[in-house]
Amino acid sequence: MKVGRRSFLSFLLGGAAGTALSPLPWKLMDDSSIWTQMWPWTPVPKDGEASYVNSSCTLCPGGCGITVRKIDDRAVKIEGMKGHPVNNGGLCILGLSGLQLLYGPTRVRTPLKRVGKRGQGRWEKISWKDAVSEVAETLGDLREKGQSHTVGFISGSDRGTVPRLFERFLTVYGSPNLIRTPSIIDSYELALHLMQGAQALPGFDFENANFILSFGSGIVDGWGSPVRMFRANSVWRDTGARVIQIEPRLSNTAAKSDKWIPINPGTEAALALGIAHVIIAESLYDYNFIDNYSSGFGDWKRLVIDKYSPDSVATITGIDSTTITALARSFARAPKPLAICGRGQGSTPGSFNECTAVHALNALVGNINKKGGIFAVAEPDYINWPEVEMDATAASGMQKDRLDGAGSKKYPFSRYLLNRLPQAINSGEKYPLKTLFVAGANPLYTMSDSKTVKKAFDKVPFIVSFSSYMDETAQNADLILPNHNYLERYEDIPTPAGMPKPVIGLSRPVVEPQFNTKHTGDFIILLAKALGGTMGSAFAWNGYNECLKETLGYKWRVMVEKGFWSYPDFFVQTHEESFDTASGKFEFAPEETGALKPFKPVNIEGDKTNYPLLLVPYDSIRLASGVVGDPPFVVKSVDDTVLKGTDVFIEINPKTAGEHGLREGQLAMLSTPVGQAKVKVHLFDGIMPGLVALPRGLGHTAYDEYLAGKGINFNELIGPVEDPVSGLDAAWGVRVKLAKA
Amino acid sequence: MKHKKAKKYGMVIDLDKCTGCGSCMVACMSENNVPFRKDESNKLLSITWMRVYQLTNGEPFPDTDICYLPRPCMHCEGQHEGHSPCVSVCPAIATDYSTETGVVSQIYTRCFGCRYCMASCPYHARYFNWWDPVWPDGMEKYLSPNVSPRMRGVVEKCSFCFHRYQLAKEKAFMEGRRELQEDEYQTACTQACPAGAITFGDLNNPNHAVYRMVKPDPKHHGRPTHPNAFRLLERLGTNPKVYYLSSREWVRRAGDNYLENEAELKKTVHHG
Amino acid sequence: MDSALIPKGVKRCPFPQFILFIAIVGAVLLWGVYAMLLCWFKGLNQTNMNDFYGFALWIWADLAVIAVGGGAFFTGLLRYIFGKDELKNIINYAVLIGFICYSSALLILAIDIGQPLRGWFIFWHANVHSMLTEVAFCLSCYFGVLTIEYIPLILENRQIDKVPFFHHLGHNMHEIMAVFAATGAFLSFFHQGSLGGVAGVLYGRPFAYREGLFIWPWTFFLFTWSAAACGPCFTILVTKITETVTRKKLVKDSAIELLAKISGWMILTYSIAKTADTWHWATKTVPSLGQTLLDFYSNNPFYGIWILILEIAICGFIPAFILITQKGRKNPAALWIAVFLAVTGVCINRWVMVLQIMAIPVLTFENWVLYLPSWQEIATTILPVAYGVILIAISYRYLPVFPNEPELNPIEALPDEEEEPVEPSVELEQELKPAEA
Amino acid sequence: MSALDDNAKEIAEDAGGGGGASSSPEVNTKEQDKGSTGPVILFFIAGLLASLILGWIIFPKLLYSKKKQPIDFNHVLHMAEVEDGCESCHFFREDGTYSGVPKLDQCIDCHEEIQGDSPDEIKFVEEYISKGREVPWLVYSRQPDCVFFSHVAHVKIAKMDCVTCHGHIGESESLKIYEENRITGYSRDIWGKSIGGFKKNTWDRMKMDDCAECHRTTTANIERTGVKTPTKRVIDHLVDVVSPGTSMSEKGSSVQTERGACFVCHK
Repeated sequence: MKVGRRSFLSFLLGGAAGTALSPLPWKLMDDSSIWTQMWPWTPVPKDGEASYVNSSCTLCPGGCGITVRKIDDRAVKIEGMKGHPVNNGGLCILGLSGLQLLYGPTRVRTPLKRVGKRGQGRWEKISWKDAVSEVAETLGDLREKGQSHTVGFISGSDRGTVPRLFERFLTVYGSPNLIRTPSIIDSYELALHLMQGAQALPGFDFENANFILSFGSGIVDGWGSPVRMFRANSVWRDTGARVIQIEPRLSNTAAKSDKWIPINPGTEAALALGIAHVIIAESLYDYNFIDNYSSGFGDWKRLVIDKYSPDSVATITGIDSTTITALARSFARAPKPLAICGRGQGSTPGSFNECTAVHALNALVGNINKKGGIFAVAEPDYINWPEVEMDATAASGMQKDRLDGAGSKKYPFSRYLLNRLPQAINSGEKYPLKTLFVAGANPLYTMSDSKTVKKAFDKVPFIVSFSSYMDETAQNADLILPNHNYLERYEDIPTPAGMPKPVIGLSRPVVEPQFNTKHTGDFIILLAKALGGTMGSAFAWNGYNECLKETLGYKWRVMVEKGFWSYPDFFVQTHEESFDTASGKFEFAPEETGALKPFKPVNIEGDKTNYPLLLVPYDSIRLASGVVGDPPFVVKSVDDTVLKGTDVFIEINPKTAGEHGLREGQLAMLSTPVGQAKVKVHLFDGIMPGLVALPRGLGHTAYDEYLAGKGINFNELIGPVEDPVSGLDAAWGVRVKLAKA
Repeated sequence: MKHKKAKKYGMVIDLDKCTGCGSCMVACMSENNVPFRKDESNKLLSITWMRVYQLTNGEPFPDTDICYLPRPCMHCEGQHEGHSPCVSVCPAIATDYSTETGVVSQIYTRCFGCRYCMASCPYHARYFNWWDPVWPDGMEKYLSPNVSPRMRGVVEKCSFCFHRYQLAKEKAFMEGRRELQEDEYQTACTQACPAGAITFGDLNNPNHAVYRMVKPDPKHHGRPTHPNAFRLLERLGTNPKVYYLSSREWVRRAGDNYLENEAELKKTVHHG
Repeated sequence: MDSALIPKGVKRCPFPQFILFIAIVGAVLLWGVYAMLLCWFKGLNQTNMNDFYGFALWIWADLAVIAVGGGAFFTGLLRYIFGKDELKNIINYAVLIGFICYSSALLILAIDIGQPLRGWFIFWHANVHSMLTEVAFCLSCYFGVLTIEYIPLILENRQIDKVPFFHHLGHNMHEIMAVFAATGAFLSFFHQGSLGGVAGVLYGRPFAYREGLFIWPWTFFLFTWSAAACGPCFTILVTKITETVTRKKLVKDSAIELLAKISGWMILTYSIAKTADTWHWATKTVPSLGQTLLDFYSNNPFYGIWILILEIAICGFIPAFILITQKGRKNPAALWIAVFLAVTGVCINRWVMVLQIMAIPVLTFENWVLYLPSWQEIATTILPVAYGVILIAISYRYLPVFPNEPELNPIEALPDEEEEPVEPSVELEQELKPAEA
Repeated sequence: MSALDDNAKEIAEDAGGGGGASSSPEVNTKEQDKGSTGPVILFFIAGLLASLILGWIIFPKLLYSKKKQPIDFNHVLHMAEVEDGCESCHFFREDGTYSGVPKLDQCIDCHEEIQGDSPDEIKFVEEYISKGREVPWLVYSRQPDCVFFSHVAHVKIAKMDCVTCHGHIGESESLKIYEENRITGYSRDIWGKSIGGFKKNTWDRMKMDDCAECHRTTTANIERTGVKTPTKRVIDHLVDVVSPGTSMSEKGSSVQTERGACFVCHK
């Protein structure tokens, strides 16, 4: 039978009818939509049992307590630990995104040995066994050659068991060159040492102070222990405490303060002395303290009265004298005034007499070691290891001068001068650095004048990095021995920066090590054992955890339970016993500090004619500028007036921009005596005319695609300026030329 | 009987305490499996349920002032209960208003991506998944099972961490309780804020902090009566459940549109 | 070769020329299809839309084609309900254009949504409160109606019509066309309106928000009205273009003029209503929200106040006055200008009611955001145009779209296809296919 | 209209050629048409049947792939061993979350050594217990990621029994074949055994509509009968506690649906 058109059509018709009456089309429609709700390439988080682990955050010196939420063996959320003395539940943006570091692509997953040229990024995986023997061999050779002192160690900290293991190792090995990365703490330590004879850290009783005079300290921009500072700031809102912020730029701190006083950058010391002048002139100071517990006041008073009248200070600082006078009065009359210094996050030590001048203000109003004031907090000595026995090599090695010149005749009081290391290596006048260990630090990014630093590092034949992440320094190392991530390891966290009471936090494994990493403490112990002799015997522990447990003793159990150890019995010293100076009193002008020489502003690099503008850095809590870089979430939170694509914005006053014919969003070329950079222009009324501000924390060349290659590293544009007294880096900015690009 | 028990969860953000640190943004992202991309600097394409805006008073140096303003979803109640700008427009009931909690929900698997709700929201609190969410290899390990990751082509927004409410309820049920204590259900941003600037709780409960802080006026759809309190775009009549506190006049004024030399806020417009 | 399919008594260009034309337009169509597939498989990141511009070019295109497609329902209404018989000469074409517009609208919507495979949720999980739901339902229903209205025309193809079944089907459908016209008019009133409502109900967006009547915002009525007013103008415009391209007179002036006159009055009344609405909005609504008219038209030249003047004065009142005066209607040039302006006007209105709403910041601390469509968006928007041109070309070639054509363009020599034997046999089917497809 | 008709007639006539001239080929055509009416209907039926068979019988076979569980499990055997029924193994955690399918450490106490000599038992101990590998069970009731289902609300508060949703799996001596939907990747039990979606028992389907149905009908019954059976009472209870107003007896908490708000069961 011939299949006609109609037959065919009716077959189709029937088919259509039947299909409509069958589940096929409807089920397919439903399933296809369910498929779109469950696309195979969209991850489905596995459910399981929820649990919480208490630990401590070590991403910055803040020492916050954290509570990590886990589902089975996955860490899914980091939260602030409730009831922790530092942060009590709150947590900063970096701490909150810690899991992106733990599980992130920047982790170094196994020990790596460089193949090909440095920084080329070509590595071969090696076993931990080989890693240990490789390092042991190199160190062994140097030792035999009697060059043990040519081994250097850059550490992010010198407190707590792990840094103390480094120190112990260098001692028995025979090198004086343990160098701590610098910060405002260095200046404060020195000030406390010279003015109060204390070996201690500064502790600030912010919560009880009610008038805070901040010389550019980024109270809510990451200064000190960030979360604690945020909380303090909120306490002040409730108690009605007043905050005065003195800096040339309207930072978040300035915006939060009760009064923002713009000042010519770098003249803070003069202002401090000007305030002192008024206080003394109007005798608003604390007679009891000055008369009974201070020495050298007379000389200092004379200097202040002669040289720092409000009018003369006004010309230096650009703040009119009435403001200065008013400021001095309200400071002195406040029940619990407190003056602090350390620009931004306090990542550079700054000028030493600035620090002493500010500290002297606290002394004037007598709030040293008392409620609402500043304390000298001695590190709790819970680390009592048997004395090391040093063999001849070690002894002679330790006799050598430090490469960075700390403790030398020129800078007898400074302990570490990392800023002087590159110059020392490059000039090679002392002795070469043959091997360099880097732990908890990223000097190739954080040290100023990156080019020179790089040059110095290239001179060092053997560089070992203990970094958990592929940071700039690791990238340029010869050997990377990845430490466990901070959520995978035990470690004691010594008293957080600026805490008025000692607290020891415990960082502990939240998850199993994700990769083939090793605790740096364990590595040092293995290394020492491999080298044998006095070194082996100095490290008798079977591993770091045993060492830590043994060291903490009875504290261990409590810390495992609570996550921290606080010293309830910590008592405030009375003024009689506070001061361990020659005079047994507070020294206003110890002659070492040069405090009696009239104020000389730090002369920063560049000349007015070629570099008409001033470039200053600014810190933001959303831009980690320290040892770790921003994880993706934090980069995401950065405003589009700071970073757009890969371009960073400079902040500049519309007036100044106008003079240079620059518009919002325009590309500009920034050149300093140290370097050049292409930037975008952001007009900001909150910055003093004549200034240009650039954020710290960008311009990484390492880490992942979410951070690398975005913006400019401020340190490429500025070089260190040696402080005449401390030898620390006193640079607060650099002269700069700005031109259309 | 449930209407007596009905909660109205809301938020009060103290702008005097807010430091713009961004903890709330990241706490939210990590709590709610929010994805991220290589370049997030184009904020028109960047998913931030909680976004911190920077406001300036526009004065020249040195009288310049800035203020930070965190903006979650306002969970608008509208002029009559649940008539929020977005809920009524969704053609597929992918977003909904619950009279039980006052939360505006978003059901990602129901949404088919017409983006009408985004057009309707004056706060730009709604975000579209223009891309497939992708996590670098291994990072998907930190994803929370309590919030379902979104797929490309749907709208998402702040949920007041509703999964936390669900979990709190389960715990209460396990203990044989029906009601939650105030602190049992807190959003991730509230919990994380280092400055303690965010307070979250039941606006129907006169004893709770959020109520006492702003004193909502029932006669005017919960308009705050506290002199320092304000809501964003009050006079649109969206009736948001997020309140702000600021001691600075210019900040309060930045919360809404005002005619030149217009003194204080007039009555909000009413409409059908 | 396809002469057997060409309606009796009309002359058509040679087949190769026709194919060439289709090929060229087809290329453009394929370009659009490629862009469409990109959007479907890679997602809407292919567009330049963003979280401010959730609605953009596509939604505008949707609103615009539906507005200009309004000619179909309104002409139908006049023809079948108000018995304006004169319009029978243009009704076919109006229906065809409407069909094209509405099918395009549905296609664009299918591209615009982020989850096309879930598109059916709008029907299955419909939210009756949403204007968009109303749009979706009425749109689909009216598209069905248009299809039914279009079918008889297809059936009139010489060869199809030879099949008695189809012949009678077509005949009977004509009988009841009035019913569909009525339904169409009813549905159109609602979806044109609810399209207006889409913007009008956005009380969070002061620019869109127009206080309303009963449950509906003003835009509801304004949209219906403007569609009814400007739709016919589009029909006329396309007719005129077709006549120019084919170098033939296809529709009696009487029909055109009648339609022109009616839309003239419609446009006039609409423009008055629109002015009133704008006035009320600018003087009552906006100030009550703490803003002034100029807040919505300042900051950037792109959305300057000129756009308002252009829309209402130049593209509203001017065409209205041309079309209501006999001299205007009768003058070809003036008519051209008038219909063109009218169509432009309604398109601008839709543009403003979609994109300007998105551009304007409501929060005081946000800024205006402008947007440029990506090539994918443009291609997918041109796609329907190409498709429309092709469908018109095919329909014009094989279907008696213009009843007047034979008498207006008498052919001297009888078409040669008389000779060839015509039999509804197998090989004829093959030839049928292109016409059906 | 008339014009069009004339047009049509004219064309029709033209088609009919010389009217009824029987000799012309067109007539044959007409006859052919008549002749083919029979086949036409047959073809229609053929198409109808073919597509019905395809849709109802072949399609499900293609849609689902059959999978065997990694090892078999005997519920009856275990039920005999434990005190408080299902919850002995499928227990609630302290935070009210539901543990679901047991993990190895729950089995390990008894299954440290091989119990009996069933091959599955041997496999279980050797492959999983001793190697510490969790058993990759295929979960019949696995729901999409967007679903939030609170077991505690249903079991502890509303005192519902497991059977209502999970059927009599607790009385099974071995595990049935797992049929996986090739498109969605879910078990067939979600949509239900019947491809047409028909259900006899409450546990035959586990789609959203089935939740809604239960949440609705239970109270609907009460309105009809006026009496509250214990089950109805507890389910009402559930309805009020979990999502007030989900019962139709009262306006629900959802502004849109007037039932339970969406977030009650979604995440």
